[in-house]
Amino acid sequence: MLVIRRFEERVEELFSKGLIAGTAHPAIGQEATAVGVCDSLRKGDYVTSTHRGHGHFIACGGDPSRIMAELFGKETGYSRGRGGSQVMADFKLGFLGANGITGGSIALATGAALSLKQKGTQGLVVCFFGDGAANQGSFHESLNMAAIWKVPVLFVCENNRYAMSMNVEDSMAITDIARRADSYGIPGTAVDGNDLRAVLDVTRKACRRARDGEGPTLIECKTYRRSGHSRGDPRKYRSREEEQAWARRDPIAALAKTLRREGILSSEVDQEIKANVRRIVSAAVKFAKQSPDPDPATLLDGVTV
Amino acid sequence: MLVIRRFEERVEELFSKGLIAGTAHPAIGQEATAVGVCDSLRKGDYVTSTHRGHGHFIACGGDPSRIMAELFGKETGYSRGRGGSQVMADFKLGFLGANGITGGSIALATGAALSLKQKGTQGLVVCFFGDGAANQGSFHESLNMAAIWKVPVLFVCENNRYAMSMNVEDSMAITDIARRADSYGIPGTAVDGNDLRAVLDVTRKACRRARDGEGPTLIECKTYRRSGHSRGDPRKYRSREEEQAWARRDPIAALAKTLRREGILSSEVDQEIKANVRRIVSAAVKFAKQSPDPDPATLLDGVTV
Amino acid sequence: MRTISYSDALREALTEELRRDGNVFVMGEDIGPYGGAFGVTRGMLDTFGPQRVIDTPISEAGFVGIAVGASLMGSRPVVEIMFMDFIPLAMDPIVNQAAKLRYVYGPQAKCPIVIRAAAGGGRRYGPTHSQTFESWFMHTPGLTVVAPATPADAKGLLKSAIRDDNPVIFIEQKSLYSTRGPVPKTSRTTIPIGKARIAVEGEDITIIGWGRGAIEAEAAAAQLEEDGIRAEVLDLRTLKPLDMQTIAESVRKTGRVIITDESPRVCSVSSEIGCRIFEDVFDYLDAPIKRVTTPDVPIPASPILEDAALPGRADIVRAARELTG
Amino acid sequence: MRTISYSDALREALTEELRRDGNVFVMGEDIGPYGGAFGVTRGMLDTFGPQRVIDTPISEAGFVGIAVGASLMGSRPVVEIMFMDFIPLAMDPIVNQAAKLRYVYGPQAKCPIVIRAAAGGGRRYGPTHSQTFESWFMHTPGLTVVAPATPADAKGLLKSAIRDDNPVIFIEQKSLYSTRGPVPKTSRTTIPIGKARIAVEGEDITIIGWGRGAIEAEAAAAQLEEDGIRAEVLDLRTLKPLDMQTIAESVRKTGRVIITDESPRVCSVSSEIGCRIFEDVFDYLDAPIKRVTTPDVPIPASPILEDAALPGRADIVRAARELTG
Ligand SMILES: Cc1ncc(C[n+]2csc(CCOP(=O)(O)OP(=O)(O)O)c2C)c(N)n1
Ligand SMILES: Cc1ncc(C[n+]2csc(CCOP(=O)(O)OP(=O)(O)O)c2C)c(N)n1
Ligand SMILES: [Mg+2]
Ligand SMILES: [Mg+2]
Repeated sequence: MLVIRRFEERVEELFSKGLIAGTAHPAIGQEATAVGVCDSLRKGDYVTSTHRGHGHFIACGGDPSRIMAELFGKETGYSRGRGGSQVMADFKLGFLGANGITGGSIALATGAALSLKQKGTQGLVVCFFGDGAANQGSFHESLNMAAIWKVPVLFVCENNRYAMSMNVEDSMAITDIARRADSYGIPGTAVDGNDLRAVLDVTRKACRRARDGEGPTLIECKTYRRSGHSRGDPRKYRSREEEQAWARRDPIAALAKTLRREGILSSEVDQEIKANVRRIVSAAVKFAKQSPDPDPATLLDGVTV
Repeated sequence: MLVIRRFEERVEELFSKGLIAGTAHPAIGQEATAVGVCDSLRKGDYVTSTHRGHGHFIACGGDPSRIMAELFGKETGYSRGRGGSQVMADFKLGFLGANGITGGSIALATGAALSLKQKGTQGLVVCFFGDGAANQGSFHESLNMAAIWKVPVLFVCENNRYAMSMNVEDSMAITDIARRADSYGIPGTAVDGNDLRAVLDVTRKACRRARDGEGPTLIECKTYRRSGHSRGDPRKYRSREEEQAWARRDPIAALAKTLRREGILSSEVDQEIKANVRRIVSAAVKFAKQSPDPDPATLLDGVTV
Repeated sequence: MRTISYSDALREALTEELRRDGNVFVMGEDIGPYGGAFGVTRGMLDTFGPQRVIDTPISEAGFVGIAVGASLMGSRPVVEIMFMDFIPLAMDPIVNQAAKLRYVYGPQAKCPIVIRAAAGGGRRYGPTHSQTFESWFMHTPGLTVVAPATPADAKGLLKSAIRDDNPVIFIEQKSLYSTRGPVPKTSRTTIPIGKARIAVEGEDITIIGWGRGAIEAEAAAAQLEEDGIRAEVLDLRTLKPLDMQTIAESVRKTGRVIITDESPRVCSVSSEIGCRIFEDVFDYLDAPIKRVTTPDVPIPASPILEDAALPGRADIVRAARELTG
Repeated sequence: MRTISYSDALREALTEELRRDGNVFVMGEDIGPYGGAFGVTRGMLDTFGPQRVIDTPISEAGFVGIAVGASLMGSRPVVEIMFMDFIPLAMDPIVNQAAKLRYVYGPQAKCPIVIRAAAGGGRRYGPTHSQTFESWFMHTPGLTVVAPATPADAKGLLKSAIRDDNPVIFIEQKSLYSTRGPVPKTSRTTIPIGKARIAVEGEDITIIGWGRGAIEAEAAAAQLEEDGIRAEVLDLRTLKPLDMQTIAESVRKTGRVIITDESPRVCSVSSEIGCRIFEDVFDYLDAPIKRVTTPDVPIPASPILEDAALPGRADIVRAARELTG
């Protein structure tokens, strides 16, 4: 979780310094969802992600250096600089890709899970998407087909209360997105997405269901994106008070507090973790900066048609 | 209702004789829904329809002769032969059009209703669609927006148990489509679509709600398409027994029985109605046959760009 | 050689590929008990079962996206779009997902999906059931576009498309389904993607077509022969990658070109071919090219209007006479 | 005359039309408090309220369809598509509904909807946030396609588009939003749809562009002048209907043509224009045309690769030197 946090903070900083071009969507505040869900995954499982995908990728074992290099548009990036923040993947890690299209991965995840089922594996697919994506047609169509065909997929909606500037209360007339599961005859659960253990818990249940051939589950993780939607977002659509209230429910701080209270996290270990994380993120930035740019002569590499 | 029935029977016959080209989807067995819903409409209300639209059009006051002429591809048809069975409209009657795209009219209806609301009229829009269309993304997106903006629209799902060959039990893991209303925070009601009075009843309630500015309602009319999906459908996907069971629940026969029992329909009046209907349908066929073909030189008429 | 119909040929290709490779499956609306709106998958559910012949709800965007997702995992889905008119619903998974994956993700990603679409007019189905959109897909980097005219090519190209690791848009003109032709019985014959077929050899004029257009062009050539005009007919078979070599060779020989295209003419495939000829073999041209296409108009349902809209052999003959006269 | 930015010009057009006609409303994602991803609608919610500046959920297919439905009732919706890359989600209501209604339903139907789409590359947003699809829409009978290059044209054409009774696809290249230019202050000036603008007069070669392409062409012309090559630059402004008259006149004068197009070249607008020139003014051409376009490849995110992919003034200059050398 801390790697994600520090990585994203670094990304924001690099953008504001003009060292990275294009755009990126930091997942600051939503780390418990990514980590909590991905913790239950095994080899042979897969994950699809969104425009806000760095955290999911890191939680799947993605190499922060290569992710950072992709943001820098470097040859060593996951997509050799061709994809940028919203288009990178590592199939070997089971990470089937971020996605620049809101809701774009929901059908892909369902299809990947269908394939796993056809092949008779024990694998499953986790499909991350946001509250905004839950209003796309592909949400409806995919959940319906996943349900009738009982494919092993976990639909994980990260309800961070906003789709860009749109409050979830203005974008739908219901409070729990989990309730939409009823339309497809599948279970739906809402959970505090900032509580790592709660997320772990519901995910485990849903994974069991999927592996037992009983089909999909819709999990709604209630969370909050603490930073702007993407770089340069002045956040006019919400109040600083609201942000502060959610800051007090920060998932990393909450976890640290619990672990300290339970005596699991000593201040030594805490220091060590932090130092480690600092090293990882600094190394990522260094790697990205020092990596070579792609050769423009390779523009047409991999054009297969 | 009887006009629709006889009209559609005639269409089937004309197709099998090769007198009409293209395709058409008869609404035999579903007449109570079309008529029951449209009965509550006033001037200033609108209706959008589907590929199975002749019944809706006639229930809105569409001229059977011009509908038939359109099926014959004649100049006197509602679309001057350009649209065919699935593309005709009469805006003056409030009939905004059949639709060749399954689910295609759901957003149009929502938009028409939004416009009525913006203009501050008391009008509303009825949006017919099938069980199959309820699995399209546009269903989800449109109902959601209709709900959050509280636009005056009635979403009327004619659940006739099949989308072409697909049984509704195979296309969704729930039994009542009306239940999907919950996903949008709007009321949903399932009703026996073969019972004219029941349909009248729920429609009236939903109309009141819409006119009061409280927004949309989802009405599911359970009915049955007694004939094939379109011409030449051998109906391999269902049993003759099932068809016979539904024949016993025919909406027209049921209504006639009730009206006779209640002493409202004397056998004289019954005869008179039947004779009238026969005349109307024969006149429609005659009109269509005698109408001129479109002049091929007019192909580009109305091309505005 | 035995003679079978275009739909039979497609069914044979599907059946053989489903047998050959357990990763292949077919999905689409009403392809199970109904056998597909045009009967192409008739009987296949009984042979292969519901795991491999999947009837979908009416959710074009969703099931095309699902097929793309499955293809990433090594499955080889063949999706049927009942009418190509419905493909506008599924543009996002095709254009924003399938078409880009291989370029951006590199060798880790394959996307072996085939999208079969029943296209074009001639059946009096009206404006929302008669369209064909090959131009959109050619305009999209990363897609292969195939449009066979004969049963033999339909079978051979469908097999190649299924074995290809790129997303393929496979266009079947509705008016061809019942046409018949010789098709080899063996399951080994495939037709390579990217190679045009010289349907008729000639020296006076080149007529370029695909799908029904190629058939009409052949018929036109036969008529022209009576006038002493020896037309060369190219049946493109594959639209992308476009076989410019075969086209250029023919144009260098004849110096005159007709392109026939059933889609509305603006920004159509015919535009691209015309422009390419212009760019590549300008010096060999003795006259401007002529395009015989549908005008810029929706396809009407009425038989008389539809016939007026769609290009046919008579239009090709007329254009050829003008060009050579 | 005062100088304002392209986005300001668009905002003025919207504001004036909302004031002029109570039937006009704007809708799209994040156009309210956020002011639109590119700031075009900034402040408009405060001025016009949520009934006329409607923030939508992320449901492109749905809200475009809703706009089409509203337009049938006399409303005049202006829809913002945040990135044109998302328009594949909304092809069905555009192509199967909006584009066909007027032709099929006749005079009873009007469909005055404007779809504004932020298009094109140059901002390092990568393959799913840099596309432009004008060719698809030109290929669809019934749609008007507009693509202004300057602030003045952006304002004048948006006003004309809003007053037009046909569905209009209005293409705004992202790289133009911050460019500035003179724009008349009056709310009465409109620019007619369908008329190209001769941006630079010249006799040696015709360079055809639109949107950013026209700007690049102008810059190229300035450079070419130093070599003594007098280029004529046509800024098309409207792509459909295409102003072939202005194009043909210029080509008859110069005999040499370059077309620049930011979309991938196969079946692009440049193909159509090239082919039309070929058909219409063949005899006046002294050389094959040259197309300066993006190659057939997704737009990469990396600045170096994106710059290599997109055509620019240097590419135009090079092509012009080849053609005239
Ligand atoms: C189809 C599509 N529409 C719009 C966008 C622009 N966009 C990018 S992210 C975003 C908000 C997504 O909201 P949500 O799904 O809640 O995810 P979050 O950003 O909150 O993580 C929008 C509108 C897009 N990328 N794709
Ligand atoms: C987008 C789209 N997909 C598929 C079709 C082909 N099609 C026409 S009607 C139909 C079945 C529709 O089922 P339903 O909505 O239940 O209506 P019903 O036919 O039962 O009245 C299908 C699949 C179509 N016209 N449009
Ligand atoms: Mg969100
Ligand atoms: Mg049905």
